[in-house]
Amino acid sequence: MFSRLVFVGLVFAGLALWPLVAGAYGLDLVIKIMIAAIFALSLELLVGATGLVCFGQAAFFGIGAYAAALLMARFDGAALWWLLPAAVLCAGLYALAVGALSLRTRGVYFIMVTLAFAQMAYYVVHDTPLGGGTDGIYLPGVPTAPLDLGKPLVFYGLTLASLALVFGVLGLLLRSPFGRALAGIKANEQRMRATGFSTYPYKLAAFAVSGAIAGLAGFLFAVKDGFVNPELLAWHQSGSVLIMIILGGLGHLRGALIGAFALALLEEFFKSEAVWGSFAKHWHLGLGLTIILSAALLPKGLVGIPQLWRDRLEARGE
Amino acid sequence: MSEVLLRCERLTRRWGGIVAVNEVSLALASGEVHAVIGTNGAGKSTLINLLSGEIAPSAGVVELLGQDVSAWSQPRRARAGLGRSYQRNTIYPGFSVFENCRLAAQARRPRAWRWWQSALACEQTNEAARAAAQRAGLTDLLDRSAGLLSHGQKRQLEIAMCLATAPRVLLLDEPLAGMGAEETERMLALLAELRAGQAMLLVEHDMDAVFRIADRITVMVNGAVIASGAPDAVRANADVQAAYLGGH
Amino acid sequence: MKLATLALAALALATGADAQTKLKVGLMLPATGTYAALGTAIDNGFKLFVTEQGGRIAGREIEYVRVDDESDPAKATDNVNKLIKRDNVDVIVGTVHSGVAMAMAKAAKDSGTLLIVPNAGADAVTGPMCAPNIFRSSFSNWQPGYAMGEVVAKKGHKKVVTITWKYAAGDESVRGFKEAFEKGGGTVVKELNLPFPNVEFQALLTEIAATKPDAVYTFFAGGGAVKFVKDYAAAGLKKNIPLYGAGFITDGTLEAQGADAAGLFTTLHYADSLNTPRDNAFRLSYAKTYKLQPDVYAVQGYDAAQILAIGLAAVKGDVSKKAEFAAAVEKAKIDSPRGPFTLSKSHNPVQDFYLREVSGKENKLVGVASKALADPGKGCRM
Amino acid sequence: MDFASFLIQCLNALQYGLLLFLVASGLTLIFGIMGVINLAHGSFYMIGAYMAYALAPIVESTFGGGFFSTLVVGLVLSVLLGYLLEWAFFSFLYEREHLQQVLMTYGLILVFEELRSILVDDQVHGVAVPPLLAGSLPLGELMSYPVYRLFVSGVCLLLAAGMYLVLTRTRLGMMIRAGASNREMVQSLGIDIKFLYRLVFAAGVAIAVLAGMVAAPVSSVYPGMGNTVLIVCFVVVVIGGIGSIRGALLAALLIGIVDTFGKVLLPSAAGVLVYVLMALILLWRPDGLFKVA
Repeated sequence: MFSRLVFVGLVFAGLALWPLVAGAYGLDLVIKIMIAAIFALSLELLVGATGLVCFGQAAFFGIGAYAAALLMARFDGAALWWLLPAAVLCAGLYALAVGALSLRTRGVYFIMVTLAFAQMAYYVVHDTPLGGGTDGIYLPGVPTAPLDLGKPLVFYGLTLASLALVFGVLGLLLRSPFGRALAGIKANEQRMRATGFSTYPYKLAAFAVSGAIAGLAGFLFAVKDGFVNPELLAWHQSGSVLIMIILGGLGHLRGALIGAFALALLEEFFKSEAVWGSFAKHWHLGLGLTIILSAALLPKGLVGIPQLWRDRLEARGE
Repeated sequence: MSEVLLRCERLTRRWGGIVAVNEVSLALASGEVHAVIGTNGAGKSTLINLLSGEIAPSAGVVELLGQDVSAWSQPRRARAGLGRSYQRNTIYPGFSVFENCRLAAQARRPRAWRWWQSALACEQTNEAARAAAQRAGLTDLLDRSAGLLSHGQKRQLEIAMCLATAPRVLLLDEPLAGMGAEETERMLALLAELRAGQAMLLVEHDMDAVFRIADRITVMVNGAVIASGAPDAVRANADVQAAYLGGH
Repeated sequence: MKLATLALAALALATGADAQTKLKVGLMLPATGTYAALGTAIDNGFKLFVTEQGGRIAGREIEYVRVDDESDPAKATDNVNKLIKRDNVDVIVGTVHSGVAMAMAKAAKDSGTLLIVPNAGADAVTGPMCAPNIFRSSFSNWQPGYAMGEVVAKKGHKKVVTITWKYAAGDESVRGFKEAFEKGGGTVVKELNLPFPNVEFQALLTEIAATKPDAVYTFFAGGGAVKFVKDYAAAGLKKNIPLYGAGFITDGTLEAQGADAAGLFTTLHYADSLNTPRDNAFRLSYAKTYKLQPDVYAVQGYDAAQILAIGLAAVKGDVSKKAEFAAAVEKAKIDSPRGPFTLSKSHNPVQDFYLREVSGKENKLVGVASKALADPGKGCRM
Repeated sequence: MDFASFLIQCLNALQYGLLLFLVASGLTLIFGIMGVINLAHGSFYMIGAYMAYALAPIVESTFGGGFFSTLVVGLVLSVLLGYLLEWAFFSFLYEREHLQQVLMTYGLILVFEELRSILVDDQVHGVAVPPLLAGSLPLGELMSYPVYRLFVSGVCLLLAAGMYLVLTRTRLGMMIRAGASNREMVQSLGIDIKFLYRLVFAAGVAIAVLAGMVAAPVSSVYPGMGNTVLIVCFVVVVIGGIGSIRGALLAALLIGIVDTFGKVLLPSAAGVLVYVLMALILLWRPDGLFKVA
């Protein structure tokens, strides 16, 4: 428990100090990873904590992003203090509607129904003029009041604060009676119902909160890029965030954090021409093999590595 | 006659053309252990599922504490005082014994909106959990991971989790299944202790145990009740001997 | 431990800066995925021109930095920022996918980095998003469509059905076609769409047969183009209803289409048998260097390098003089293998569009479909 | 729409549906029986298509016999591939959480796609229709219908019938179905469940590869072709009910109809219709059309 707190503390301290050493790109890279981490945390609440495998998380992310773009286009010079909550609310409401329907199904069927609803959202922005069609649309600017998000350091701060807030809130949430109930649902929903928990509202609430957090990540992403595109809602985005949390290790908030960092850094590593020369264009190969190896060797994801070492040491000791 | 806590009237469940439970009527009184016996496939587990609300009946009425609960969902019935255990272990193996009980106790005081507060902050819930574990004889094992318990202890934990919800009626689905002689004795002692103030429905295959502990026995064959009454009367019943005990 | 090593590697990448003597060219092209082959051709074309100049442009040695854009708009801003902020490139060349190019255009506009687009045809890049530091060496989606509209109208067809994927490139191409064709007196009687990248055309082919138009105009590319041409022929429509298309339907796909493409008319700013001294020299040089025949994408990459060379020569290798760079390029006549072209005010090529007919494995030149066709550059304020 | 074109569209829908079934049936086998969520299924389809393209000249020069001997060689190779993959990557994942398998198959997609790029290339290629099936039949006034498409439909129907018979009528099929519902029981009966699973996985891969090879002359081969079929395969399997061959066939035909008529009658919503259909069906029947016990 203590070592985990130290780990998380070190990560956030490192993130807070990063701008002191990083260049403009280093800042960008970590902002990107932090947004991915928020996105991954949103899914961790469903998959890792509640046992609901959602394969349509990109829709909530994309809706947060599109809400930012469309609201800013509609209301010139919109202020951050209502723009951000509005985007989060849009994503949360869509998640509430999707959850209300899809929670009627279970297991793989649930996976596919969430995919179906995400694809519906995807085709709405892809095929209708609402969101600018397939090429996407630009944000008219950057929110400047009350924080000037055009300044990289300010935006870095906002992203870090959002990540810390999401991490903290989820940490509390999972220890609370609500979070414990989610854990019970993951372990054995039938038993929970027999005990007297109406599980549906719990799952629905988790779903909506998760969607809202994904919307937050989407909002930050849209402001960072200044551009949104239907591909933000595509199924492979839902897939890649799922890969992130599995790689990091399910059932731990740290796992989502680690997974987001690991996937991004692995990509950077295998793409690096400095390391691989002209073979860098086949970077998918290295990434794919690494993923396969980690699935084979790390049953609990990257989070499980210390435990594996400990087990090995103990085995040697005996 | 003491107060009737759970009653069902002509309870029926059909699966397609098969009648799994056929017009079963029962009444469970406070302080009474009521055993339901019957061969495999007689509809005993389905009966428990109907009573607890896990599946909906095709026809019939269920009354809990004098209230018609036929249309209530399972969680609602559970909160109203109907506890049940399962034939297969349904504990949460990853949690500690205490957390298993605490989570069960939490069902009575959900307080789900207090998301910022630790689940351990509710002293009443913790107390209820500890009390339930104590009654089931698990006080020494509170911090043990439930998955590491012996089979008998797991069955005890099942009972403890039921108790933690402070039920008035207990529906126990084969609590003795797979137990050794010593574990059986301990469980029977536990059940005997629990009977005061509660009604207990017991589905069980261990005939010796049933006849030792039950106040009343109902025999089911092919979904229907063929006999019901005091153990001695049931033992003497010709139909029962023909249909069920005859095999022994 | 592994994580720490990686973090260090990233740190090194993130903070590393380099000497300014070499001219850094950032090639942001697809190296993986559906468009990987196009990325390679553009890359080859660009390097060919630089090699022909002895590896130097305006006296500066060229250093390449490559980023695989994966044709994924969701990663586009990060990828282009890698070039701008991490590698501090002097000029960016890319890319194929329109959505990615849109994100690149924004990043380039914001940072002022030179951007030369060697393929992506999104009208907006030289429309509302136009900027003094953004150039295109290829085309706008509108252009080949417009050229074909003129051709089909001249051929005397009155009723035409269009068919394309429901996405921006397809819509823009059809819009260009419709504009010219209806100006020429024809009518587009039906606009058929199917979701991108669905390739099950049978239902729509049946629709075409039921509508019985005089001709069909189409915009597809890559695997979809191959399948469409084959299905069109297999459904028996090819012998009854002539098919016209924007050139991409038969570019880089003829080997796969085989006989089913024979005789198709398409419009594009390049053809296989221009037989001009400039083009012959280019083709020979390309074939020698890469043991491959060049295609339109290679030409676009080659011309991207030419545009860079012209601008750099005018500012003597100093990329910070953006206005002078732009002025020089705007004035210049670019001596492209496709034939000389100039850039419009919005920095899109003003070029001849050729009518080509498929013969064997080649897009044979038939004639000029539209002379010095300029994109209207709608929405460009510069 | 007049009646003649309505009939032709019905034929189109049927044919597309059968093609979908061909691609999806291998998935429902692996998915339903082994419980493996195999994201790499599209890659196996892609491998099949590239085999039809790249293997043909090699087979032609060694064995002769053209398309059909390529088909046979490809099938043999794919069974080997499936068998090896199961042995090397999947056999020790069954006891783990399902999502670890997802991670594994995702890694495989990346690897296969990149190996394709290295071993073949990134270009689009056509595969010739075998001369024996190159003709076409007249259909309506202007249209004709290629014989090869009829051949593809025939292969689909044969495959559907074959899978159904093997699973319901043979001892092997019974063992497989028993293994799907209860691993321990089958094991306790002395049947080598490991071998059984390896067989099922190999068969699933072989069917996907076969689908790719048979579809190649119609669809041509191009980078990324596997990913585009992956999602629609999952849709078919899930609508039909996981593991149900009948269900997959029905679902594929249903999607064929919705897609075909959607494109014609509701072009602006054609992309989304399939997903609306899936959502509606699953909300109506949360376990798909045919639930497999």
